[in-house]
Amino acid sequence: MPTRLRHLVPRSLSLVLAAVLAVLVVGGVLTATAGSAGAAEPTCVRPQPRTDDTIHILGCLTDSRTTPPKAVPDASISVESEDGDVVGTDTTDQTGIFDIALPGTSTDNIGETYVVKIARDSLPKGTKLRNPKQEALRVTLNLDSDRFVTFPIGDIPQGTSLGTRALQLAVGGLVFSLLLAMAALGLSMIFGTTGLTNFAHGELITFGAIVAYGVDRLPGDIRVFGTNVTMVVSVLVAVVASVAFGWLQDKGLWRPLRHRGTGIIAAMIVSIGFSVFLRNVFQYFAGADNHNYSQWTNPKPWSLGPVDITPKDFGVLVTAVVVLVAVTLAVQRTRIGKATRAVADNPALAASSGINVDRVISVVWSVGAGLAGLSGVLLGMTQGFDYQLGFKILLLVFAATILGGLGNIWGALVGSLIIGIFIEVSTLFIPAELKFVGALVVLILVLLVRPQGLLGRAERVG
Amino acid sequence: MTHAASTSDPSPVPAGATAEPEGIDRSEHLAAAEGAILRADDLVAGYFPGVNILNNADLYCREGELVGIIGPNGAGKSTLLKALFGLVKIHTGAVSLNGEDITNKRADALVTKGIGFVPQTNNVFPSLTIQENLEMGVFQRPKSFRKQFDFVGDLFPPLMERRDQRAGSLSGGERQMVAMGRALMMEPSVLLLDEPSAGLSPVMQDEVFVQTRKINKAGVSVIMVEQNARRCLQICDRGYVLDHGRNAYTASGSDLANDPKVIELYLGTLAQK
Amino acid sequence: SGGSSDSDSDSSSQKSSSSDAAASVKKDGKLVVGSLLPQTGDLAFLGPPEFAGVQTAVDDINDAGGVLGKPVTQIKADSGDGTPDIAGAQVDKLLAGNADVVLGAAASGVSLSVINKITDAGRVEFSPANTSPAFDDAKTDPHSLYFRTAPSDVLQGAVLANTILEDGKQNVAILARQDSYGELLAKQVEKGIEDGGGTVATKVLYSADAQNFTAEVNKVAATKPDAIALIAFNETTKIIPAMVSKGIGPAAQQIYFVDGNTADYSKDFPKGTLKGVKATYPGAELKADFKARLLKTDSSLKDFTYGPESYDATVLTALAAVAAKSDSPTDFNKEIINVSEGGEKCTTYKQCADLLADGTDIDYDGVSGPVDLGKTGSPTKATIGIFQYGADNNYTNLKYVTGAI
Amino acid sequence: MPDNQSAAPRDALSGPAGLADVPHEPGAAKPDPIVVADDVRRRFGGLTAVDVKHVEIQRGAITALIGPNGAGKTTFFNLLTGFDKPQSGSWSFNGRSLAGVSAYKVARMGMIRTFQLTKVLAKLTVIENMRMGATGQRGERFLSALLQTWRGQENDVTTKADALLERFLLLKKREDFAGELSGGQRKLLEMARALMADPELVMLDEPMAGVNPALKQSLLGHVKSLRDEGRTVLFVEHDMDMVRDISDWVIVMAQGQVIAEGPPLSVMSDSRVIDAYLGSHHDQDLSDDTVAERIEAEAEDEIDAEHSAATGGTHKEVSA
Amino acid sequence: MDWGNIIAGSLQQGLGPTAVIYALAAIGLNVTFGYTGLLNFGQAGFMAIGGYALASFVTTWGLPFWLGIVAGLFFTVVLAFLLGIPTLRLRADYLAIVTIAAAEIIRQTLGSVTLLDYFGGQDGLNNFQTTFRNLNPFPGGLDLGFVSWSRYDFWLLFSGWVLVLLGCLGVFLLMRAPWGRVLKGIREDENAVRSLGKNVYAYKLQSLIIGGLFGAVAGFYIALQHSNMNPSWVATDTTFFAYTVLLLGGAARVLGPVVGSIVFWFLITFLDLIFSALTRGDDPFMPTWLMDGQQASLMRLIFMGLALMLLMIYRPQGIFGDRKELAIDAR
Ligand SMILES: Nc1ncnc2c1ncn2[C@@H]1O[C@H](COP(=O)(O)OP(=O)(O)OP(=O)(O)O)[C@@H](O)[C@H]1O
Ligand SMILES: Nc1ncnc2c1ncn2[C@@H]1O[C@H](COP(=O)(O)OP(=O)(O)OP(=O)(O)O)[C@@H](O)[C@H]1O
Ligand SMILES: CC(C)C[C@H](N)C(=O)O
Ligand SMILES: [Mg+2]
Ligand SMILES: [Mg+2]
Repeated sequence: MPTRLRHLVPRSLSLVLAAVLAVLVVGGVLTATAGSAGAAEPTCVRPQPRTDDTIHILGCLTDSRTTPPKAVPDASISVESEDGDVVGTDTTDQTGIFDIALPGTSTDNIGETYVVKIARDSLPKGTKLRNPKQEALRVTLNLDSDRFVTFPIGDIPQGTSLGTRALQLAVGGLVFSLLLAMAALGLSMIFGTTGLTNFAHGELITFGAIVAYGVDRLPGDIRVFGTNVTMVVSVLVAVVASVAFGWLQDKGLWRPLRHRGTGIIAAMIVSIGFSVFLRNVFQYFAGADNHNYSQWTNPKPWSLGPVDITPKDFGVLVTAVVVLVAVTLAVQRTRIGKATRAVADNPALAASSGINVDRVISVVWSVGAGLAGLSGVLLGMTQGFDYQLGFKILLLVFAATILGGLGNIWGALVGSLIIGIFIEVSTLFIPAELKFVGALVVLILVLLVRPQGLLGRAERVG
Repeated sequence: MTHAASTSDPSPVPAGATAEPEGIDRSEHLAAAEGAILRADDLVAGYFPGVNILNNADLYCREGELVGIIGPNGAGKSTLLKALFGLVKIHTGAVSLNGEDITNKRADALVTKGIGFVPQTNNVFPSLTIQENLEMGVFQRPKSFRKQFDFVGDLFPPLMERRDQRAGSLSGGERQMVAMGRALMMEPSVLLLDEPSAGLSPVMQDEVFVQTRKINKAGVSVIMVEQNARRCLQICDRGYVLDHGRNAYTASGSDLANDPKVIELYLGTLAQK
Repeated sequence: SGGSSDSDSDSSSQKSSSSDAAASVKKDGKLVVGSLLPQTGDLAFLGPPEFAGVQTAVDDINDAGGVLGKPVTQIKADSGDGTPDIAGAQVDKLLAGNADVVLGAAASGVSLSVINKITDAGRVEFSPANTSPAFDDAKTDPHSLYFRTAPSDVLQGAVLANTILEDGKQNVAILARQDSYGELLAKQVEKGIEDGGGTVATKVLYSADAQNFTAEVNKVAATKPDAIALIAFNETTKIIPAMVSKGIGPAAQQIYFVDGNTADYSKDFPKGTLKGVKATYPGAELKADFKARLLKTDSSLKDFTYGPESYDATVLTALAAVAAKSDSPTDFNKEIINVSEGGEKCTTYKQCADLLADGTDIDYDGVSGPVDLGKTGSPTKATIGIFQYGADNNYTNLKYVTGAI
Repeated sequence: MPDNQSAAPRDALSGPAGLADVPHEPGAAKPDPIVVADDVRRRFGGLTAVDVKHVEIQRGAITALIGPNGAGKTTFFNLLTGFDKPQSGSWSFNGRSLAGVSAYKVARMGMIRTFQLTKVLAKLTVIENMRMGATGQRGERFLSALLQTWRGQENDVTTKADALLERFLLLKKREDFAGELSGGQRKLLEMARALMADPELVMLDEPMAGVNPALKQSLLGHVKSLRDEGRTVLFVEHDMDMVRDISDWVIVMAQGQVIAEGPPLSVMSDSRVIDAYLGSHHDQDLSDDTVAERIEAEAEDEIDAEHSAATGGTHKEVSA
Repeated sequence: MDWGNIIAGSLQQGLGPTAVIYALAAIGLNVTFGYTGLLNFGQAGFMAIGGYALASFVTTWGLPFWLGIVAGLFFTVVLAFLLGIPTLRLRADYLAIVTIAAAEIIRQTLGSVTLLDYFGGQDGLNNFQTTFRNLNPFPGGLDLGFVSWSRYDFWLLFSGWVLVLLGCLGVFLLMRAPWGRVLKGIREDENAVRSLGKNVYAYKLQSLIIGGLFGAVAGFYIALQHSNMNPSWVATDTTFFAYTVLLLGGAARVLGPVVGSIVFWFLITFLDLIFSALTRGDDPFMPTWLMDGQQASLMRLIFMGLALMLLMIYRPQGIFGDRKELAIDAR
C-alpha cells in the first residue's frame, strides 16, 4: 500500500494539472473581441470653450427612445431669475444643444438661484418629457463653471427582468461555489482525516493566489510558440507550491504536534495562531493592496442567451469541475478514501491495521493544500485578491463544509453549491452587503433541523 | 510453578496499592526466552514522562505458543501489549521479534512484520462499515481480502449479515466481533489480543477461545490479555500474572489456574461454585 | 505640550453647553503634531503625499524658527483607513506621546471613529482629506476641536454631477462605498443630478469589507444606466474587473471616479482599461515648485492628492499656536479659523509668523488654495480638479472649477 | 399494568420474596413492579432493535437482563432512561409515565444508569466524580453557589463518597484524575458514582465486563447489599457466574424481544436460552481438547441459532 | 533605542483600558470554554451587542446611559438564548463555526447600510460616552512617573479593573462550588452528567449567558474606550485575541484571563514599539529594503501568531495551567 499511496499523489496531481493546463489554454485562446457600433449623426456638439468670466446654462436634449439617442432640435428653453424675470432664452440646435448666458460675472452669480424652463409645446410631435412634471428646474449656482441641465425625453431603459437576473446571478454563483467547493473539499479532507478544524485553511487559499502573483510578476512574459502562457504557468506553479506547502506544513508542524499528543482543541488554537502569522507574513511581502493578474484581467463577456459569462469564468468553471471530479473519484476509487476515514476515526487503530498514518495524512495535507491553493489562484483570477482573500471567505468555506456535514466529501460539494449560489441569488431579495449574512443564517437554520449537517450522520449514545 | 515474587498483601488490590513485588529473579526468563519469536526484556514504559506504568516487565512467547496474561485492573496489561506494539513509548528495555530489535517501532511497520493487535477499547472504526473495517485489516494486502473475508464471515456470521452497517452503531459485543475479525483478516504470525471476549455472550466467548486456540494450533503465536481469567488459563500454554507493571507469577496455564495464591489474589472462587 | 494632569475647567466653546467639556491640556511650550495618515489599508496609496506634505511643512516651520521658539516635533501613526480598528490604538499612541494636534485621518469614516476620543482628550483633530459633509454638523464636533483643509463634498458632489450632465448623461448609477464619505458624496451627486434634471438609475452602497462585488455590479448593470459614478477607495481594483466582465466596464460605459480612487493605475490594469474614465478631486492645480519640494521630501511620490492640504493643515496649526501664544490645543483651537481668513494675506509660514509677531491679523493662503475656514472649521471655498484617464491608466487634468460651499 | 402506588405496602409483595409466585414466562406480571414497559419499539432504519411487548421489573430485587450481542439490551436501557426515544410505546417508573421525559429528569426520579462504554469525567478527580453523583445539591444552583451556602452539605457528600470509594477499592486513587484510571477502575468508579445518588433503581450496563474476577467477587457482595438496603437493581451482564450468583430474576432478550423470564436456574436451563445465548458447553473446561473439538463442531449450529435470533425476521440491512 | 519609553509604553497598554477589555472578554470565555468546554467563538458577537446597545440607546434613541447598559445586558441574555437553544446540542467543532457565524451575522447586520440610521453603518456611532465621563470621580489622570494615563483613561481602567476583579471573585466562588463542578463535568462528558440527573442544557445555557454577559461588559468598555462603536471593533479577530489571552493565562484558572491580558498587551505593545523604533527615522537601524515602517507594524501580529502557536505547542496549559491535567486523554 505505501507504493499505492505514493503513486496516487503524482497520478491525481498530474491529472489535475493537465486539466488546468488544457482549460486555461483554451480559455486564453478564446479571448473574445467585440466590435463597436457604427457612428451615428452627431449629437450634443458643444460650443467652443470661452475664456471670459461668465456662467452659461447649457444642456442637450436627446430622445433616448432610440439607440443611440437622437438629438431633439428646436425646443425652446428659458432661464428665469428667482423673482420670475426671464434672463435668457434659447432654442436647441440641430445637435440638441442649448446655451444661455447669464448676466454678470461668475462671482456675481455664485449663490444665485435660477429657474430653467422648457416649453413643452416646442417639443417635436410624439416626444414627451420623461417626467412630465419636470418642466422647470431650480438651480442654485455654487461653481464658477458653466452649469449643465437636462430634460430627459423617453422612458428610462427597461431594467433586466427578474428571471434573467436570477439566472445571471446563479451562473456567477455557480462559478463562485465551485471555487468554494475546492477549498471546502480540501478543508473537509484535512478535517476528516486529522480531526483538525483548521483555521489557517484560508491562508492556504491566499497562498496559492500569492505564489501565482509572484510568478506573474516576474519580468517578461512566458511564451510558448508565441502564445503568452504566463498565467497558465503561474497557476501550475501555484498548485505545485501549494502541494509542497501543505506537505511541509504537515511535516514541520502538524505531525510533530500529533506525535506529542496535542489535543484537537489545542491544535485548533495552533491553527488560529498560524493563520494570524501567515496572514501578516503575506501582508509583509505582498502588501495590503488588492492585486490583479497581468493576463485576462478584463475579458469581455460572451453572451449565451440571457447570460453573460466571460471566457475566463468559463475556463475557471471547467477547470474546477474537472479537478473536483478527478479528486473525488480518486478518493472514492482508491482505498485511501477509506484509509483517511479510518485514520480519522482512530489513528492508533489505523496504525494497528498496517496503515502508515503519517503518510496518509501527508497525502491528505498535500492534496488539501493543493486544492485550496488552486481555488485561491482561480479566485484571484475571477475577482482579484489581497492578503485577506482566504481569511474573508474562510467562514463561507466552513459554512459549506458544515452544511454538508463535516468530513464528508460529498457534503462539502453540496454545501458549497448551496452556499455559493444562495449568496448570489439572494441579492435579488436582500441587500447585497448582507449576502454573506444570508448564507450564514441558512447554515444555522439547517443545523437547527439537522444538527449533523445535510449529509452527516448522527452518533450513537451509550 | 514459579513464585517470581512473594507478596504478603492479601487483598486483590488494583494499581496504586502497596503490594509491590520486589526482587524479581530474571534468570529464568533470560534462559527461557532464548529463541522466542517475540520477547520483551526489562520494559519500563508509561504515558507521561516520569510516570512509569510498566516496571521492568519481562515477557516472551515462543513460536506457536499461546500466552495468557491476567492480573488486576490497572496492573498494566494493556500497557504491556501497547508497548510491544509500538503504541506506548518504551523508556528502557527492548522488544525483539525473531531476534530483530523492534523497540519503539511504528505500529504499521510491525504489521508488515506480521504482528496483529486487537486493542481493549476503541477497537473499531466507528464511521466505517463492518466490511470496510475488515478491509482495513488487509490494508497492506488488498488482494487477499476475499479469501479472508469469507473466513472471518464464517467465524462471525452476524458480521456478514450487517456488512454495510457502520461500526459506530453496533452493540458492544458486535463491535468486539468486528475488532477480532479485523485482526484475523491480516493473517498475523503473532497476534496480540486485549480482552477479546469482553462483552460477548457466553456462546460467543467460548467461540472466541476455541477459535483462538484453533488459530494458535495453526501456527500463530498468540498473546492474550483476559479478565475472563479461568477460561484464558484453560486454553493457554503458559500464563503470566501481571501486577504493578511487572510479572508476579508465571507458569503453565493449568498450574496457575490451580495455584491457591493466584486463586485468592486474582481469580476468585465465584466460578467454581 | 500637555502632560496628563488634566483639569476639568470648561475651556471649550459655546457649542458644548449640553455635553461635557473636553479635557484641557496644559501648555508645555512644545508643539507636537501627530500625523494619523494611511500607511496601510484601503487608502495606503494616498499616504505618501500626505506624509510628505506634513513633513515638508514641519521642515519649513522649523527652518523658520519653530513655534514659540521651539522646533515642532512630529509623531507618525497609521490611520489604516478602511479598517478602523487600527486607528483607535494608533490614536492612543499619539495621545500618549502628547500630540497637541492629530493631523488626519484621511478617510472620513476613520476620523469619525476617533473624533470623540481625540477631542474629548482636548486635542485638535485637523484632517487634510476628510470631505464628508458630516463634519459640518455641530453634533459631530461638540468641542469645536475639529478642522479640515479639504472641502466638504457638497462641492465635489456638485462638480461631479455637473460634469456628468455636461457629458450628456441622463440616467446615472452610483456605486458607493458605505461609509460617511461614500454615502454622503453619493447623496450630493444624486442631488446634483436630480437638480439638473437627470435621474439616478440606482444608488448601490456596498460594504467595504465585502469579498467580492459581483452582486453589487450585477445590480448596477441590471438598470442599464448611461453612466456610472464609482465612489470607492482601493477596492476599485476589484470593482473595475467585475464591471468589465459584466459588460459595463469603461470601454462600454462612461465611468466617473472621485478623490477616493483617483490614482495612477498603470501597474494595476492592462493598458487601455481605464481609457476615458473621468475623475474629480479637491485641490487647486499643484504649483510646480511645491510639487518639486514634495518630491524632494519623498522622491517616490506618484500621486499628490491631499499633499498640499496636509501642508496647509500643519502650517495653520503652527500659526494658530503662534497667534494664541500657546501650544495648548484648547487655546489655539480658537485661532485656527482666525489665521485662515480675514486679515493681511500671507502665503508662507515665515511671512505669516512674522506678521503675527507684529500683532497683525493674518489670512493664510496656502498651497492648496485660499483655505478660508468657516465657522465649522471647514473651507468655505475650494477648487475641484476634473481629470481624465488615458490609455496608460493614468490621469491628466481637464480643468479646475472653483466653488463656494 | 401498574396498579401500585409508591406508597403501597411493600412488605410481602416487595423484593425477591414477591417473585416466588410469578410465572416463568415472558412479560409476567410482578406483585410490586417499579418499572413497567409496554409495546416499546425502537427501529434503526430497517432494523428493529427493541420490540418489548410487556415487561415488569420487581421492586427491591436484583434483575438480570441477558441476551445475545445486539439483542437490544443497551438500546432498551437507553430508552428507559431517556437517552434515546422509541418510535412507540409507553413505560413508567413508580407509576409515573416516562415517555418524553428527558434523561436528567429520569435520573432525578431515582433511576440511575451506568454505561457499557464507561463515561468517567476524565479531568475531574475521582472524588469530584463521586461528589458529582450526589443529587439535590444546593451548591449546584447558581445563586447558592455564588453565596457559598453549600458547605455543610458538601461535607456530608464527601463523607458518603469516601465510604463508597473505600468499598470499591478506589480510595487510593481519590485525588487522581479519573482519566488516569484503567478500564476496570473506570467501571468501578462509574458504579460507585451511580450509587452516590441513592437511586431507587440502579441500572448497570455490563458492570463487570473487564473487571478482575477477584475484585468482581467482592463487588457482588456490594450489589447484594444494595438490595438489602431496599434498592432495585437491573443489570445487563454476560457473565453467567455473576448472574447465577446474585440475580433474583432473569429476563432474556433476543432480537429486541423478551423471550424468557424466570429465576436464574430455571432460565439457564431453558433450552431456548441455551440455544440462543449460552451454548451448551459454557460450563465445560476448554483445556480438554476433546471438549474443545466438540464445541467447535457444534459451534456452527449454535451461532447460527444465535445470529438468527439476533437479527430476527428483518433481514433488511441498515444503510450506513 | 529608548528602552525606558518602550517599557513605559508597553506597561501603559498592559495595564490600560485595552487590557481591561480583553480581560473581561476572556473571563467570559473562561466560563464558557475553559470550564464548560463550549467552543464559543462568538464572543465578539456578545461584545457587539453590549457596545451597540449602549451606543444606539444613547445616540440613536436619546435614552439614558444606564438604560443602555441595562439594555446591553438584557439583549446579551436574549442573544445567549437565541444562540444557545439551537446550537448547544451541536458537536464542539460545529458549535465553534456556528458561533463565529452568529458573531459575523451580528456584526455585518449592525454595520449594514440597511440599518444605517440606527447603527451608523461602517462608521458606527459616536457621542454616547458623556455620562460615563461625567461620573469620573478622579480629579486628574494617574501619573506614576514613567507611565501615565489621562484622566478619562484612568477612570476607564480603574472602573474596569474593579469589574475584572469582581468578575474573578465571582468565577472563583462559582467554580469552587458544585455548580462549577457540573460545568467541568459537562466539559468532560455531557451524557455522563445527564445520567446523574443534571440538566445539562440549563447549565450550558447559564454558562453561555454568564460568558456572554462578561462579553457585553467588555463591549461597553470597547465603546467607551474608543468613544465610538463600529463593526470593526468586534471582528472575528477580536474573539481570536480573547482566546489567545485566555490560553496565555491558562484556561480554567480564575486569574488566567487577567494575567493573560496584561502579558498579552504588554508584549504586543512592546514588540510594536521595538519594531517601530527599529524602522523609524531617516537612517533606521533596520535597512528599509528589509523592513519599512509599514511592515514593522505587522511584526507584532506576526509574533502574536507565532506566540500563540508556540504557546499551544510548548506550554498548552498557559501560565497557570496544570500540564498533567491537559495531557489526559479526554476520551
Ligand atoms: N491513556 C492513558 N493515560 C494515562 N494513564 C493511563 C492511560 N491508560 C492507562 N493508564 C494508567 O496505566 C495504568 C495501567 O493501565 P492498563 O490499561 O495497562 O491496565 P490494565 O492492566 O489493562 O487494566 P484493566 O484490566 O482494567 O484493563 C493504570 O493505572 C492507568 O491509570
Ligand atoms: N444508532 C444506531 N444505529 C443503527 N443501529 C443501531 C444503533 N444503535 C444500536 N443499533 C443496533 O441495534 C441492535 C441492538 O443494539 P444494543 O446495543 O442494544 O445491543 P445489546 O443487547 O446491548 O448488545 P451487547 O450485549 O453486544 O452490548 C444492534 O444490532 C445494533 O447494531
Ligand atoms: C483621502 C480621501 C479619499 C478621503 C475622503 N475624501 C474621505 O473623506 O473619506
Ligand atoms: Mg486493560
Ligand atoms: Mg450493550
